[in-house]
Amino acid sequence: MAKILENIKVSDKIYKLVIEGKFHGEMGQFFMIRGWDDYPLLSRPLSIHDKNNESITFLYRVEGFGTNKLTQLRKGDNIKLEGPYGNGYPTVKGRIAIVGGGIGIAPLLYTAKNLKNTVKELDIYLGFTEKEYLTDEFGKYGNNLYVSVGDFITGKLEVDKYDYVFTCGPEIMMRKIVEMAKGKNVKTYVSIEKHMACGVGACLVCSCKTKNGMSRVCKDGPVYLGEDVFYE
Amino acid sequence: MAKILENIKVSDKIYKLVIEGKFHGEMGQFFMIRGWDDYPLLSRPLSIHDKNNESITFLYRVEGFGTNKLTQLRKGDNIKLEGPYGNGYPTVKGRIAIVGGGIGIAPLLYTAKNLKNTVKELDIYLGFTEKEYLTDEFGKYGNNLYVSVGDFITGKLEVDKYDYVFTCGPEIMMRKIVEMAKGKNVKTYVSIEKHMACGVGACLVCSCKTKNGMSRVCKDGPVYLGEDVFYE
Amino acid sequence: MSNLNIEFGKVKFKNPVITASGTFGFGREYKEIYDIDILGGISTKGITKEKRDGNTGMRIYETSSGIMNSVGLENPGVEGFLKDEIPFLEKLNTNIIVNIGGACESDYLYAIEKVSETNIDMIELNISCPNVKAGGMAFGIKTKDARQIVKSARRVTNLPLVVKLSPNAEDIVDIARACEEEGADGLSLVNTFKGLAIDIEKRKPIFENIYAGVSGPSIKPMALRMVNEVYKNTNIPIMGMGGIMNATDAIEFIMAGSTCIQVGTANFVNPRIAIDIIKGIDDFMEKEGIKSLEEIIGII
Amino acid sequence: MSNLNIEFGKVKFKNPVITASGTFGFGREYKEIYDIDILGGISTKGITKEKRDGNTGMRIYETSSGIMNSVGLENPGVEGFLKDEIPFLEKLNTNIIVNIGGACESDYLYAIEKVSETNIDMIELNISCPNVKAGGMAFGIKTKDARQIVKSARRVTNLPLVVKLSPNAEDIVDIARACEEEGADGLSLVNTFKGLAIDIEKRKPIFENIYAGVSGPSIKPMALRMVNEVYKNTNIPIMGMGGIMNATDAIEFIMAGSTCIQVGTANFVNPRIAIDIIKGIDDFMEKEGIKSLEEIIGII
Ligand SMILES: Cc1cc2nc3c(=O)[nH]c(=O)nc-3n(C[C@H](O)[C@H](O)[C@H](O)COP(=O)(O)OP(=O)(O)OC[C@H]3O[C@@H](n4cnc5c(N)ncnc54)[C@H](O)[C@@H]3O)c2cc1C
Ligand SMILES: Cc1cc2nc3c(=O)[nH]c(=O)nc-3n(C[C@H](O)[C@H](O)[C@H](O)COP(=O)(O)OP(=O)(O)OC[C@H]3O[C@@H](n4cnc5c(N)ncnc54)[C@H](O)[C@@H]3O)c2cc1C
Ligand SMILES: Cc1cc2nc3c(=O)[nH]c(=O)nc-3n(C[C@H](O)[C@H](O)[C@H](O)COP(=O)(O)O)c2cc1C
Ligand SMILES: Cc1cc2nc3c(=O)[nH]c(=O)nc-3n(C[C@H](O)[C@H](O)[C@H](O)COP(=O)(O)O)c2cc1C
Ligand code: FES
Ligand code: FES
Repeated sequence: MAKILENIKVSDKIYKLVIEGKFHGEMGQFFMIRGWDDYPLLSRPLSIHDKNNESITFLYRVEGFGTNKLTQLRKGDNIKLEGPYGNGYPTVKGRIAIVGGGIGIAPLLYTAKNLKNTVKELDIYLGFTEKEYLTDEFGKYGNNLYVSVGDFITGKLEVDKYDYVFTCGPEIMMRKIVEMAKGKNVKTYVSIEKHMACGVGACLVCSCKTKNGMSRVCKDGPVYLGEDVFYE
Repeated sequence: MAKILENIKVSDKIYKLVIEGKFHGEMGQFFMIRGWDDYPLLSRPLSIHDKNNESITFLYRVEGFGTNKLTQLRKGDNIKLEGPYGNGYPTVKGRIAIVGGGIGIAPLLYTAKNLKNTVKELDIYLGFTEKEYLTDEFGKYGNNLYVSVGDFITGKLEVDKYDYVFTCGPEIMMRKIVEMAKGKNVKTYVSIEKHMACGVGACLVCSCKTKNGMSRVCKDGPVYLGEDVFYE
Repeated sequence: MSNLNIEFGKVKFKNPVITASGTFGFGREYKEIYDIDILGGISTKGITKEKRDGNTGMRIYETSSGIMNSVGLENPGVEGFLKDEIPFLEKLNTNIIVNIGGACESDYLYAIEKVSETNIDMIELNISCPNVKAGGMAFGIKTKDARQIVKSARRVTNLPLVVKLSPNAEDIVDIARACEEEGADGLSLVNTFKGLAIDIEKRKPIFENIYAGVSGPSIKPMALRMVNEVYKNTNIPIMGMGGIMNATDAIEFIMAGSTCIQVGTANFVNPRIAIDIIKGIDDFMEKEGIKSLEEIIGII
Repeated sequence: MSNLNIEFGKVKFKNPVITASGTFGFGREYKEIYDIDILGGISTKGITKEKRDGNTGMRIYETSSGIMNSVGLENPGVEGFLKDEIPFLEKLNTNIIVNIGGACESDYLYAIEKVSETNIDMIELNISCPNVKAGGMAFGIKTKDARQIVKSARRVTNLPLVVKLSPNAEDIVDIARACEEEGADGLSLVNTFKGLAIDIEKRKPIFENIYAGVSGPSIKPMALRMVNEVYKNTNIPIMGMGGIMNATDAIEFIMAGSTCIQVGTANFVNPRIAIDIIKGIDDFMEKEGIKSLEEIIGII
């Protein structure tokens, strides 16, 4: 049980939830969040958006029952969270592009913040369908920031300029990037979304077919080498 | 859907809930109250405690899941209520005693208020197990007010002094009064508590055996002639 | 306003929404709350040959997302029903379905014959009430028992005959087929699931009858599955029910194979729920360009 | 601290709380979260002869107060299990129950024989998985099929054998009796209920497999009833389950006739729920002056 410090709307249907406490967690990892007692039965996976010694921040988009319930929480309310779960993005060196689409930008802020000091070059690409948000925040960490609203952010991306592309967003966008990188000397890391129950790797409801067999997105992912998951 | 004007604690586990709006309803009738969306599935019956042109008031004791949920409601929150349901106490003349035990006093305030002007004499008896509450309110309407805390209020009651006794409270107390009145020229009216589902008389889960056959407490009651229900 | 008319066999319904037996009395009480003539139909409280007082002890209990009831067919008996309720029901402008229960075959037949002399639209043969030792569920468990009672019932009435199946049946598809073979005009499913609740302080069941009937949202996934299985294996129309709380649920039941749907427990949550459901189905048809419900019955 | 020890047939459990098959993997993941040696036992994910990838499409869906799953026995196969999981499991200080599924009798027997060479405490024969065409539920519907597989299984293992029953069985009491007659040492029930959910916009079932298994609070009243019916009609111990979310639920199952109880879906709601349930049972025994659980098993 933890206390909510802030739960504010940052754009249409997009909220920022700040929870008090010092939490562990690496870039790309997630927590199972529960802002209610009984129902919905299952907790909801949300990625670490930001984090410091006093608090952890999540960025969420209102989708259905659970995220709607989250919006009703106020400062001082209690919330349950379990984690951090999952593998997260690897710590790498070299030139790196971070590409986020829509709410897929959620895990990428903390990722950018972390990579900023270890990599040689860090470019950030953010794509939105209707309205941009939090681009200033991202601006702080990238050497270059590219934003597109309404058209494909992949249009701005030249994958060959990078050693790594870390991406999170709609599957169609991530697939495109993996395809663009095919045969080139670029490693892509994607974050896979699957409905989850346990979140810890025990129930197999989030299993995903990979080149190396079935894999539990919550435990062995959510971050995968692009070529391992989008190989068909 | 109506708005809550006030939801305050008046004693241990006892709350007063004031809802905005002009509602119909007679003394002893009740509403099916719903201060939540989905669960609990069933609404909860609460008697009219007081009422005027601007609002209606309920008095409730925290028992379980539903009444606990009610305590969480704040001024301005929405609440659903259906009613008034049930028959209520009859309008009578003559000398009358009103006898309430514990939360059974809830319907009796509005009852006293209504009878005050029609009856010749109105005495009020209130029994509490641990601590008295709202006795001042009742004081306004009775010729005499008797209160007991910890022992049986029926000890103070001389039924022969009255033409009618209206009572609501623990079954054991109501049975005692009906017994005391037996063979005397006193009519007792009791308010029966049964778990309810529809509240309107359609589902028969609240059926109660009476001298005249099965009776739906929500529709044909909750107020009965004492001798009709406690006859065995 | 889409066209919500639907034919259930030879019976025309102005819309597919029917209030379920035992949750709507004989309509009187809800008529005080809204204009119940807007309903597709009403299924009455189960009627038996003789007047019954129903079960003693607790009759209602709440579960996680459902209720358990142990009413046990309290009803005025068929004579009382004909005298006191039929005149009221015949004046309504909605289809009247009389639900009939019984302890033995002759009781059923007696009530069916009596009711067949009236102007009601349909009989719903309740072989699935779990709440009385001889309340009919006995007939709804094994195919041969169901077959027997349906065969006999078919002989004594010309009214459209719908058989109400129990989710506690050994093989609900098999029973459904037997009902079809014996001449049932339709099927309604499901009745309540047999359940148990315990008061751990008292170390006793909540209900005197020990087991009671579960209804409401918690039974929906199973009820929907049963409707779909029966739909795939029979050729007579189905009235689906079990936890329908809103238009989305109703449409799921239609897509699983129901021609009409029944709304039970939801009436307790909101007495005007049937209005919302009719409107919600209408809105969905409009939005999706569905001209007739027939387009989506059993479409999955 | 009350005495929570309990004997399930000849097998001693330090307490009656077991984590249910398919919801706890092989224990590894939860061991990272708490000391799982406090558990009475662990029932493993269902193991089949061959490695399986499980079902495609959506595998989880939420209902009113339950979940539906369509995992479909994804597992490493018995060889993989023996190699990769048994060494870990054998080091745990809690009872290990290996859950075994299969497509046909010979597959079952193969896996049972292999597993019988290890030091595990018990086999749970899963004849009730609704999620794979040949996942075993076929064996759990009709008594004669169940009888056959139990008879054969009994021949090939000396390990304590518990048969896991399906709530979708035609006659669960009859199947339970047959298992007893064929030498089962105990019964566990229930597995998930077969259910359906529909996406009305897509006009398609949510699950590729169409039907999926319902678990969680919504099945509790039915599961509890089945445990009680089986308890009254058999003489071998029962592991009860189905929607147990807290100690009160667990005690209800014990009072209905369970010697041990299993906790499934609740692990997803709170990964440390088993600790709370063990403690809650302990508190209840203390408060009520219960010296041994045997005093209240089946007491209602
Ligand atoms: C590892 C991981 C990290 C995530 N991080 C974020 C994040 O930082 N911010 C954010 O806004 N969203 C994130 N998501 C998606 C988020 O979990 C879903 O949007 C959310 O669960 C929807 O819940 P709901 O009750 O509002 O929607 P409903 O549609 O009512 O949910 C019904 C069920 O579907 C599941 N579900 C629905 N949509 C998704 C989805 N896209 N992914 C997974 N499960 C889903 C729910 O968990 C629930 O079990 C993440 C998902 C995963 C797997
Ligand atoms: C006609 C009538 C008028 C009432 N008026 C008042 C009132 O003015 N103030 C007040 O405090 N209480 C009143 N009650 C009792 C009140 O309805 C219950 O205390 C309340 O429903 C308990 O709900 P819960 O969810 O807190 O308790 P839980 O025990 O969690 O409820 C579980 C179920 O039991 C039912 N239930 C529990 N206790 C009772 C009870 N004593 N009577 C009827 N149903 C019960 C609930 O409605 C619910 O269905 C009245 C009851 C009736 C029948
Ligand atoms: C209080 C109550 C009484 C019922 N009485 C009857 C009855 O007399 N005859 C009958 O066929 N079904 C009866 N039912 C079953 C309902 O008609 C319906 O089949 C069941 O409740 C499932 O639908 P639901 O989940 O929408 O309530 C009753 C249900 C309830 C809750
Ligand atoms: C995701 C999931 C996977 C399951 N896998 C298995 C399995 O492999 N073998 C089995 O016998 N039961 C399996 N079950 C059924 C559970 O062990 C248990 O019988 C059922 O969920 C009811 O208990 P509950 O309501 O506490 O979850 C599974 C259940 C779930 C939710
Ligand atoms: S959510 Fe349970 S294994 Fe991933
Ligand atoms: S609560 Fe339905 S008849 Fe009284």
